[in-house]
Amino acid sequence: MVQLFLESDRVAELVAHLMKQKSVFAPHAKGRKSFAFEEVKDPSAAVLDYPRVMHSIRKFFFPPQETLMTFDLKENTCSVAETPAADAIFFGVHSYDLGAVHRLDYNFSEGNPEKNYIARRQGAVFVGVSYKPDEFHFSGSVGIDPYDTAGFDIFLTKLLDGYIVEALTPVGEGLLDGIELPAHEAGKPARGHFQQHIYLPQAKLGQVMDGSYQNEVWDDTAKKCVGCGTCNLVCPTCYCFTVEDEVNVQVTGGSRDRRWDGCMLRDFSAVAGGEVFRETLAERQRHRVFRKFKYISDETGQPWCVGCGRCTACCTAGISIVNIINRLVGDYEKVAVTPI
Amino acid sequence: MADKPRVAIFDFTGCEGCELNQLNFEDQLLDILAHVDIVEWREAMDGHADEYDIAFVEGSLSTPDCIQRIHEVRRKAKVLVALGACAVQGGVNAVKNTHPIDEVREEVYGQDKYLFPTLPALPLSSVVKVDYNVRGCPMTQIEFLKVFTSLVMGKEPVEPEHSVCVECKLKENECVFERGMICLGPVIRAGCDAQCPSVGQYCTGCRGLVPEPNLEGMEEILVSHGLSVDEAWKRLELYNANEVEGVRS
Amino acid sequence: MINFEMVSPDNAKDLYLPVMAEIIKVEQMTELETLYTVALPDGAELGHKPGQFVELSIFGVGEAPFSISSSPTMPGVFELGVRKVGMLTEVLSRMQPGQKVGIRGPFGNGIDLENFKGKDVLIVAGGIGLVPMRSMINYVIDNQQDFGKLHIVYGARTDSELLFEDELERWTADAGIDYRVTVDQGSSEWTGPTGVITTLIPGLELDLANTVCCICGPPVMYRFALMALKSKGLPERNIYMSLERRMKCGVGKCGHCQINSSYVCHDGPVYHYPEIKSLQEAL
Amino acid sequence: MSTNLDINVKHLTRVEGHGNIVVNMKEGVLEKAQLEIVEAPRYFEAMLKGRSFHEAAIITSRICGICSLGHQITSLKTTEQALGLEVSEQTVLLRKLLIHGANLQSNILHAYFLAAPDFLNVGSVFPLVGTHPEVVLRALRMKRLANDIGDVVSGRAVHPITPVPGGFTRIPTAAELLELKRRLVEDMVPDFAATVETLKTLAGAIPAFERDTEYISLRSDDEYAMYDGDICSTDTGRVPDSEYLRMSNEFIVPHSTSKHCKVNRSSYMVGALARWNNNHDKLCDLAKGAAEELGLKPGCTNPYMNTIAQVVECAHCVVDSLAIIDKLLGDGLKDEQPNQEPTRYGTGIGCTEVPRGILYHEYEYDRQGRMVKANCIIPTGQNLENIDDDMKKLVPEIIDKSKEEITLHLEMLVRAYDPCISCSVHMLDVDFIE
Ligand SMILES: Cc1cc2nc3c(=O)[nH]c(=O)nc-3n(C[C@H](O)[C@H](O)[C@H](O)COP(=O)(O)OP(=O)(O)OC[C@H]3O[C@@H](n4cnc5c(N)ncnc54)[C@H](O)[C@@H]3O)c2cc1C
Ligand code: SF4
Ligand code: SF4
Ligand code: SF4
Repeated sequence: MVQLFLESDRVAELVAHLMKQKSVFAPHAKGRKSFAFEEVKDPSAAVLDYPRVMHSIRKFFFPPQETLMTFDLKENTCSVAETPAADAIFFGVHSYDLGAVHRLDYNFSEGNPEKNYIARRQGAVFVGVSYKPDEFHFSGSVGIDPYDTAGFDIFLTKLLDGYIVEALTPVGEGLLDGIELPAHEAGKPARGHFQQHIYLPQAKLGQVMDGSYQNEVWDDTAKKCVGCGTCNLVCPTCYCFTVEDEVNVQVTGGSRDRRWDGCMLRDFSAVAGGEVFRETLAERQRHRVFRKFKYISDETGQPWCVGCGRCTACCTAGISIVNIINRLVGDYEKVAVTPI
Repeated sequence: MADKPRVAIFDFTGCEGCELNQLNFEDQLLDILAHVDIVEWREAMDGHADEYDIAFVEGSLSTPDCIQRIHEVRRKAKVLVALGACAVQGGVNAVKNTHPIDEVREEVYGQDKYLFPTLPALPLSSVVKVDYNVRGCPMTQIEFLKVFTSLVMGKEPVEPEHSVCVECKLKENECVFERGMICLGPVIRAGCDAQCPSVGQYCTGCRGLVPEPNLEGMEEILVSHGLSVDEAWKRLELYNANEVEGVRS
Repeated sequence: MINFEMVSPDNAKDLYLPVMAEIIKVEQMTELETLYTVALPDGAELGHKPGQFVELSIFGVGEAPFSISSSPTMPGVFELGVRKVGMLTEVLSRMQPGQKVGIRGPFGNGIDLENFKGKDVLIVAGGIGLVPMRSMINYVIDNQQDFGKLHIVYGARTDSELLFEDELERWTADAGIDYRVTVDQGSSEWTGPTGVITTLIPGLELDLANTVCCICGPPVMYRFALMALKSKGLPERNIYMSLERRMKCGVGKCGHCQINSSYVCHDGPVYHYPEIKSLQEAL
Repeated sequence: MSTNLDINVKHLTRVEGHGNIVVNMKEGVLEKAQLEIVEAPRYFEAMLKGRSFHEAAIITSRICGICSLGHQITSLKTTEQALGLEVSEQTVLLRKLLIHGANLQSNILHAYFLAAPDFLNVGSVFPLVGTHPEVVLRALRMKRLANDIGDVVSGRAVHPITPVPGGFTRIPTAAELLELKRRLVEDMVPDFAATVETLKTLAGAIPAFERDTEYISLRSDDEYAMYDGDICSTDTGRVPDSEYLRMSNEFIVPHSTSKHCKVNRSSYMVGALARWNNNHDKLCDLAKGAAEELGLKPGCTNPYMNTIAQVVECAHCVVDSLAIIDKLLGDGLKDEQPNQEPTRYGTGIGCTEVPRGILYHEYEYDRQGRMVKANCIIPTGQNLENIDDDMKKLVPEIIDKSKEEITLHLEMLVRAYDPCISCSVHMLDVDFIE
């Protein structure tokens, strides 16, 4: 693989070069200390050095709120809403977030392939960037390295004074046509260390989960958890949704919309008549963790958690998914580990 | 409701901000008027009506006169909608319920305190059957329109049961906890589109608690972000004194 | 990386767009339950199996899953039996013949008829659980040659809540059907047995090895019906059950209907008991 | 000529809050002419006790939905003074912009929705939708824009969100301010001119009634005082705001759940007319021109003209809003965090002109930043005694008219004050006999 070198102060130039070819989306500073993926208007506003974006790029393929169809109440007819292809460059994506996109690809493509997602997903080009793990990342424990280039068209590996640029696909190579970058001779530097780990190899997690259905950790967690649903909403591999009809004020028509939903919410499993099939926060917390580490994983052989650390970083109650898993690991291995 | 439903609007103890928010439907007012006949609304018009299909009622109940009037409204209305935090939960008015009532009266009237009768500030539902709620302080306009269109269509309006955090996350707001503030959003009912966190202010809880809230867990969160235990419960009480009182140990 | 190939957009489907079907007939069965006869446009057949369901939508109100109550042997139209419990069903209860509703489906696995063929069939239905089971019952009746004896055990809360009264009478009269009914609380006119549905099970005369059973009813019923059937000696592998969960899409995407790892809309709603025995959230 | 008169308007309509007009004349002797305030008392001072300074403005803004912004800004000023929190010039400018927005919206609401139906002889604004659609649409457009100032700058026009002690939780963007500016210039200015034209045709409907009284408002050397200034009386001139208690002098009357006020005479008036009488020299030319067209003169003693003074003031709000926006954009918007580190814990006084007149708050905080004591004096409360005095003078003057006409004159009089009754009953609960 040819390795090129991009000086730090030429990043905006590269972004501008890419913008000539397709629209570019990249992380931007948002709020006081957060980052969000947005369309680049000013190349110098794109940020490459960030811990994590609030929402992963899933929001472009599976938007937080989306119209499925519009309807006319007078005629009693409906028509399906447009779902345009993304057809854009996603610049500065971390490896775990692309890993999450692949998982969503699976969810929306297996079984009944869903047009909304698959149509939006077309034409997406991914430019990755390596990152320095912070106090929440643990993707190393689920098999995703910060330098993992799998699935990227171009990957940027951070050096002290710039980036190693690798074009990994013909599309990636094409995008770099016309920008002069010197070759990078030395190899890649060692990646930063993770501060968070699951204390067992990924391959063994299945066994741990098998014995974890009845475990005190669920009740312990439920004492702290307030059921706000944040962990679901920020998770890049969560794909559950709810659907609701909106009617205009004239009461002549409206739209059927879907929005992200989450299994931590009480009404997620409530049915008419008041029955709630996962009544307690303990049951809901278990379901969430099992969805990340067991149910789909049994089917695919991969954890459905990508180790981004969002659910932990965003949990106001300070509940850590790594600590939950490590409690389960500890009980499985019969050793004491950190409290949740 | 075959013809245009007749609508009446009433106010009890409150600031009338909810009613004002109805007058603030500049863009939709004409559409709203096309679907209903407003037959009584003291703040905006003269006249009284003996019967109406839908009564929107703002304010909490806090005097014997209020109790009498709300029974009358209920009798005349087919559907009764509580409008805003005061009517739904008691609202800010209910903060006075957390102090011994004698103390409240003394604070205001001094030695004349026994001259004046007063009741705790109560939600409408503690006295009459309330069919639907439009929550918020002031009532949330988007939710009002939802309830309104539902009633016009003859379908039951549904109340959201999830937390404000859900809407806050859908909008990709930076959580105000990240700014070193506190927030009640995790245990407060959604429906306002996370109005306050969306503009950098913490959610003060105006839409009421989610069903089955874990308030001990919420206390722990607030305390871990720097509030004293007492202050934590006080913040939770601001709009929800009537509900929180029972839980606070 | 996850090892699979994403479907091309040409092969992906508009999963959520309903077709507009006409309500042909509306029959009030009880105070809360109504039976709707529905026809797809241009005389199209729904093409369902007993145990499957459709998603019915009313624009501006929403969408909800309903089991198909008619047998596939009924041509041209299908029937839905709906209990008025909430927003959508309330609006539906006011609809008249000639009005149109959106239909998606049929969805779900339906009853695995191959495993029932040549066997005696036992249907245990509680309350509104008779609505989906009726599809199977009528299917068995219409294809008598393929099945053995038909046992129906039906329970309702009161006699005024009994559904499909005409048919109940026909089943009672039909010597080929072993039909038993009980109500939790009978009115003064009720002459049949009273008591919960499980009280009927011990008295059944079953060819245990050759009887396949399907259960459908309110959530509390399953555990007790199972216990009764097991103590009767019915092998677990002969038991099927139809389950119900909240659903928002019906096509295995929205996540609401999950029971542990299983999607009711996709892997169910009819489950082979040995397969869900280990799913703690199922029963 | 009738010598007996008995008027009892229960729950007066088209005002904010609950009040009754009671007039009683027996054999030519006026026994009673008063506005009875029957709004339920709310005990705000007691509610504030023990509350964090973060919550003071949130709670006080719920005294009244109509003047929520006024209460909020006054509360913030009071808290900031008590805790020694400095605010930036940008914060002050944004607050002034908000006050203009709130004043605009309140004055437009009053003139078009509450007062205009009287001039046009209808019971509410709703029939006007059919008869005067262009007027109603214009009113809605003006109100929308006024509210949008609140939405953009404070997150929400009713019970604003972003103004907090020490500043704002969110600063509007330049694009948002530019859009407001565009709409003010393109929509509001012509709509205002049309409003003046409409009002001119209705001027005949304004009753001719004069009663000289004391007028009290804020006054500042630098500008038409709204955000701050000295307390100024037409009788005795200017004093600093620390003398607010002497300049309001609350007292209790048995027919009102709200306290009444007086200073140098038996009563005084606050609000747009008082501001006009004290500060007309500080108004912009557009406002001065409107006043001339509408016949509003300095030293006006006709309380019915309060509505006209409100409309005239609207012009000033529009013009000054434009100047503030230009200044903010010229200086460049800064993403400031609110300054919430107290430098002292003590007492603070805040006074602001809100649509209905001068509003006073006074707080005392303990060392945890919790409220020890609070006092709020509300404009409508200050006007109540003046309304009663007006009625006492008015009734004998119009006693020849029919009872219906007298009642209408009295209702119009009370509405002219644009009373905000729920505000005024923050304190008292008095039993009264109807
Ligand atoms: C596979 C299946 C088959 C069903 N068959 C029938 C039937 O034949 N006859 C019948 O009367 N009912 C049936 N139901 C239940 C029926 O779907 C609910 O009664 C219906 O959704 C209630 O909708 P609502 O809007 O009136 O109630 P609301 O309480 O207003 O419901 C609000 C929302 O909750 C969801 N919801 C509520 N209850 C259920 C539920 N039990 N299952 C799934 N989603 C729910 C719906 O999405 C609905 O939009 C079936 C459910 C499932 C899952
Ligand atoms: S479960 Fe948590 S750590 Fe794992 S992918 Fe989801 S948000 Fe990230
Ligand atoms: S700001 Fe408040 S509502 Fe929003 S996510 Fe944070 S805690 Fe939840
Ligand atoms: S964010 Fe909280 S306080 Fe603000 S409007 Fe919503 S519920 Fe009310």
